[in-house]
Order: sequence, then structure tokens, then C-alpha cells
Amino acid sequence: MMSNFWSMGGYARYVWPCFGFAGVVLGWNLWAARRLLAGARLRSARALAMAAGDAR
Amino acid sequence: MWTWFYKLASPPYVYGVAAALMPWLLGGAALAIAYGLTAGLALAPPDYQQGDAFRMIYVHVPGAILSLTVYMVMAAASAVALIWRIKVGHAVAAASAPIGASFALMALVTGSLWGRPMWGTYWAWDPRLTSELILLFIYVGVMSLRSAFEDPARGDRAAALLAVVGVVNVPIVHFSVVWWNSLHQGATIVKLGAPSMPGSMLWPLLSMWLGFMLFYGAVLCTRVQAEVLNRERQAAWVREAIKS
Amino acid sequence: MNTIVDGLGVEGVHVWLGERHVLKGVSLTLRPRELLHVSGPNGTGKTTLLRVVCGLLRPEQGSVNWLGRSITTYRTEYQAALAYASHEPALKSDLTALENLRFAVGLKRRITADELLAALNRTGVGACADLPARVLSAGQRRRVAMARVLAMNASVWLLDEPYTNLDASGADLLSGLLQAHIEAGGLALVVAHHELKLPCNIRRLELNS
Amino acid sequence: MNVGAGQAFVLIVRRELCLSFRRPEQLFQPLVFFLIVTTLFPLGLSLQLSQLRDIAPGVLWVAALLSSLLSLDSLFKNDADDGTLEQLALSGQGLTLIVVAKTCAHWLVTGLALVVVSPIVATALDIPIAAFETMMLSLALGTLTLSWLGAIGAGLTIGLRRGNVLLSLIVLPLATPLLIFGAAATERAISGTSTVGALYFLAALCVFTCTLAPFAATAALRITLE
Repeated sequence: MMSNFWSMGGYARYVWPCFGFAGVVLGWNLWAARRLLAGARLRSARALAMAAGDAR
Repeated sequence: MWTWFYKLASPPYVYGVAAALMPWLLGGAALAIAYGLTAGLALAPPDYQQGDAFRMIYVHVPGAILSLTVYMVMAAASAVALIWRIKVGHAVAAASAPIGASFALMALVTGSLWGRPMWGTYWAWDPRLTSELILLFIYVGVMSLRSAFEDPARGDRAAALLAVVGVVNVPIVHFSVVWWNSLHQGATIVKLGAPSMPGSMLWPLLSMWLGFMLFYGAVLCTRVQAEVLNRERQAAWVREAIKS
Repeated sequence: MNTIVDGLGVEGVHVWLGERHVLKGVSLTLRPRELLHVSGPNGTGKTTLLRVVCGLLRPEQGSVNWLGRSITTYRTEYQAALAYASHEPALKSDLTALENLRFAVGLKRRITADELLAALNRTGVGACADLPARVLSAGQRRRVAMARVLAMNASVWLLDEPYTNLDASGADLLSGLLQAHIEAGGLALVVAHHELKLPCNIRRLELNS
Repeated sequence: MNVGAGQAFVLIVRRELCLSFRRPEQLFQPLVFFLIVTTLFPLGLSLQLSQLRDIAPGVLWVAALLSSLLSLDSLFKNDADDGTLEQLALSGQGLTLIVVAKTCAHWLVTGLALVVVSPIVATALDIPIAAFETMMLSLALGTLTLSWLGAIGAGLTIGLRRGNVLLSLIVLPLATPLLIFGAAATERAISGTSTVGALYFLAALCVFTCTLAPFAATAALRITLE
């Protein structure tokens, strides 16, 4: 039953890479967006710290 | 009269809304995609012509639709940003471009994986795939143009103009590619996603589409936060925003 | 809020170039028969200010007004009254000095070759009129650029480092032209990092970082 | 005393033509490139003459697009580099007029020149003389449209160091419809079938682009100038 599902009627070598690639794209999107936000926060924090330093 | 509009488009407001919306959108996306995958991969019956290979449309079709939808969002945001000089519009456009490009790439790769068993080749110069490829090129052009400028404000506006020019061109490209294709090959290519689908096949597709839309919304929220921060480094509200 | 009805008014102009906040709320007024000398160390936005006053650069905040009206809405009339000499002489090296003038000034007003030659003669480069600009020396190019300003018959002169590459006689000549322009009721904004020695009334604006 | 738009247009076109003819090598280089690229294809493919005729329209059109792109880079860049673009922008004439005049002049010295030499290339590619008329008409329409698309791209990439590559990246995807209809018109002219459909589409694209692109190119120039 299960092996029947995994074989996808003989199309397994196309179906699973297809879904795999879609998964990779979705995962990359999430990861890249988080990384971008973390970077932006870090740079903002640095800029604010520098501005505070200048004020003093 | 326009004050509500500007308040809606003010960076701190957008930042706050994006941060608050993001988990809900991501949760919704996870639910919709989970249902779509289960129903699409396991519950829906195999297609009588394409067998189990048809299941690839559950990522290909939403990916292709999203690549266009994201482009429309990007172009609309760009137009708003250019006309009313609203910085948040540039932030939305800049955030959308890589997401849309990734969806276009997804549509291309999954489309050619679907094409191999159906057409016997990975690439058949099918009009939809060809115009998808050109859409990807336009995305790459917009992103390269934005990053080529040393002054980010100028890069924003240049990329915005190109996005607007592109939106006029995308339908023309699609139409001309369809015209060109009908010239070279007959309409023998099996249509992706038959017009009349039984509900057991259609509902998972709609659910995947909804899931992808929500997913785009979630990623957009995260990216918009970053882009807004990058454009507003000196402002006082940033101090409050990045504390949390 | 000062609305200068008979001259040029710049109000609270802020410009960011990338991450750099170059102009931080610069205001100035300039009336006919006035010369404003803008000075300051390198990188303080002198050229940026001049480009804003020209209308080449749109400030993120603040406005530039000519005869009491914003130069963005009043662009054509303002540009017709304006002569700008940028830091580089802005000459096409393949065209002769005379052709350079004809194609630049000819867009502003109808002008004959004789008038253009007269302008070139006044700046002392009449003999170079038919030479391509690429064979001219840096000082001669500067003089041709000055002749272009003259020929435009403009009331507003916006000059960016006009004394660069000029020899002593050239500098005297330029000072004389500026003096004559001011006395004739014109107004001028001159960016220069050294002192201007002119008999007319010079106001100063010092930009600091 | 003021200079009307018509006079200003003529003056700018004259200026551009004058500049082009002072540097004839800049005129000939894209044309020579066009000839060389079309020579490379048959050499690389080593085809029989009859097969050459099959690929001729595509080769001709790809070479035409690429060689037109070569000269587009300098459309505004040269003037921006030596400061004369600022003088033009402050001349009291609208920026749109300047963009239109410069682009028209550019097409005259590049596009039209390419159309004129195209029969030589066509002969080498074994395109029958009967197809020349359609081919030249389609090339004229196509290069004019491309000049306009390129004006947008050139306006957007003025101040950039690697602007040339970026310009191609921006303009070529937008130019795909031109390639499709242009090559199709030429192909049909060779095979003797009706060319009207493809030519109409090409003409429609040309009219559409010439109507909207001046405004887009002006906006592009404003963005990079301001």
C-alpha cells in the first residue's frame, strides 16, 4: 500500500523531485527572509548605537 | 483627505502590521498546504490520461499563478511609490521581487519535470513555460537594476519604473509567444490542468493556491519589515521597533 | 516663510545622497544685484546645493522658489532665465567651440553666429571658435563655457568653481564679467573655495559638514 | 525670442547627427558587428545552402537586435559623462522633447543604417530577393521599436559602471515580441506565404511603443539625473 504511494504509478522519479524542489523554494524563501530581517535589525541597532555615541 | 492614506503607508505602521500579521499568515499557509498536499498526493484519484504524473500540477500551477500575482503586486506597489513618492511602496516592491522570481523558477523546474513524462522532453518551448522564462528574466532585470545603484533611493525608483514598464510588456510577451507557438506546432500539447476537473482534484489545487498566497503574504511581511528598516535607519521609531 | 517675489529663495532644503545627509536644512535668498558666494570644505554639499537650485536635484524636503513660485511647477520659465556652468566645462570634444555654443544656447533662445562669436571674443577665445573642443586647453574650455553663460542672456547665473584652470588674466576677466552681470541687475550664485575679489556686494554662505 | 519645440527638435537631431558623423567608426562598428555575427552562424553550422535559408530569419534578427544594443549604451551616457546632458536638461525645452529627438536621431544612424546594409547579409544567408522588401520593412519597424525600448533601458542605466550588460539584461526580454514577429514576417516572405499578420503585429507594437516609451524614457532619465 505504502510502496504503491511512493512509486506514484511509475512517475516517482518526476513527482518527488518536483515536490522536493517546491519544498526547497518555499524553505529558501522563509530562511532568506528571516536572515534579511535579522541583518536589517542588526544594522539598525548599530546605526542607532553610533548615533547615540555621536550625541554624547 | 489623503491623510489616512499616508498614515496607512507610514513606515512604523506598516512595520507593526507586518510583524503582527506574519505568524497568522504563516499558520494559515501551513494548514492550507498541508491539506492540499495530503489530498492532492494521496486522496485525489490518478488522472485517466496522465496517471499520477498529474499530481505535479499541485505545485506547478500555484507556483506559476503566484509568479504572476507577485509581479502584479510588485508593479502596483512600484506605481504607487513612483506617483505618490511613498517609500513603503518601494519596500513592498523590493520585498516582492525575489519571492516572485523564486516562484517563477519553481514553475519552470516543476513544469519541465512534468514535461519529461508528458512530452518526452524537459523543454518543449511550450508557450506558457516560455513566457514564464521571460518573466523570470524580467524579475532578474528588476532585481539587478535595483542593486546596481549606489544610492538606494535611486535604485528603488529605477527598479520601480522598470517593473511598471514590464507589466505592460508581460501580456504582450505572452501573447506573442502563444502566437509564435501556434505557428510552429499544432495544439497537440496536453493542457496543464484540464478545464473541467472533478472536485476531488480541484479542491486540493485551490487549497494549494490559497496556501501559496498566504505563504507569499507571510514572507512578504518579513521582507517588508527588513526593507522598511533599511530605508528608515535614523528614525526614532526604529529604536522601539527593534527592541521587541 | 519668506516669499521672495523678485528673486531666488531656497527654504529648508534637505538632501540625502545614499546614506549621507548632505544638506541639512539650507536656506538662502538671492535678490537682483546680489552675488552669493558659497564656500566650505570638500564634501559639504556645495555642488549638491547648486544642483538643487538648478532643479537638477529634487530635495527630499524644502523648496526652491523663483519669483515666488516653485521651480518644479514653473520649470520652463525658470530654465529660460537660468545659466548653469557645472564643474566640468560640458563641451562636446568632437564639436567646435562655436558649434558647442550653437547647440547649447540655440535651445534657449534664437541666436545668430555673430552673437555667439561676440560672446567668445568677450571671453578671449574668439580665435578658437572653429577648433574642436578636444584640442583646447583646460583654461580655454573654461572660457568657452563662460561664453556660453554670457550668450544665454540669463538673469540667474549659477557657477560651480568657475575659476578652476583660469590663469590670472582669465580670473580678472571672469570677475569683470560677474561685476558687469550684477550691475546690470542680474543675480549670481558662485561656488568657489577661495575668496572672491569683486567691488560689488558679496554675501557669503559657508557650508559645514 | 523663445525657441519653439519644432526648432529645438531639429537642432538636437542635427547635433546628434553631427556628433555621429564626426566619429564615423562609431557608426560602422555596429554594422560590422552585424555582418560578422551573421557570418559566424553559417560557419558554425556548416549547412547546405537550402538549410541556411531555414535559419536565415532567426540569424538575421538576433544579429540585428544584438548590434542595435551595442550602440544603445551610449545614447545618453556620453552626454551624461561630459555634462552636456545637464545643459540639455536645463535648456528650457522639455525633457521629453530631448529624449524624443535623441532617440529619433539614434535610430537614423543605427537602425536605418542597419536596414540599408541588411540586403548584403540577406544575400549571404540565401534569402531570395523577393523577400527583401518585407525583410527591410520589418527590420525598420523592429529597430525603431527597439530604439525606444532601449531608450528606457539607457535612461535607467546612465550612471552605472556595468551599465552595458545590465542594459542588455533589461532590454532583451522586453524585445522578445519583436524577434518573434520580425523573424516570422521574414520567414513567411521567404516561403512566399502571407506576411500581413506578422507585419501588422510588428507595426502595432511599434506604434504602441512609440506612444508610451517617450514618457517612460523621460521618467527614467529624471530618476537617474535627479
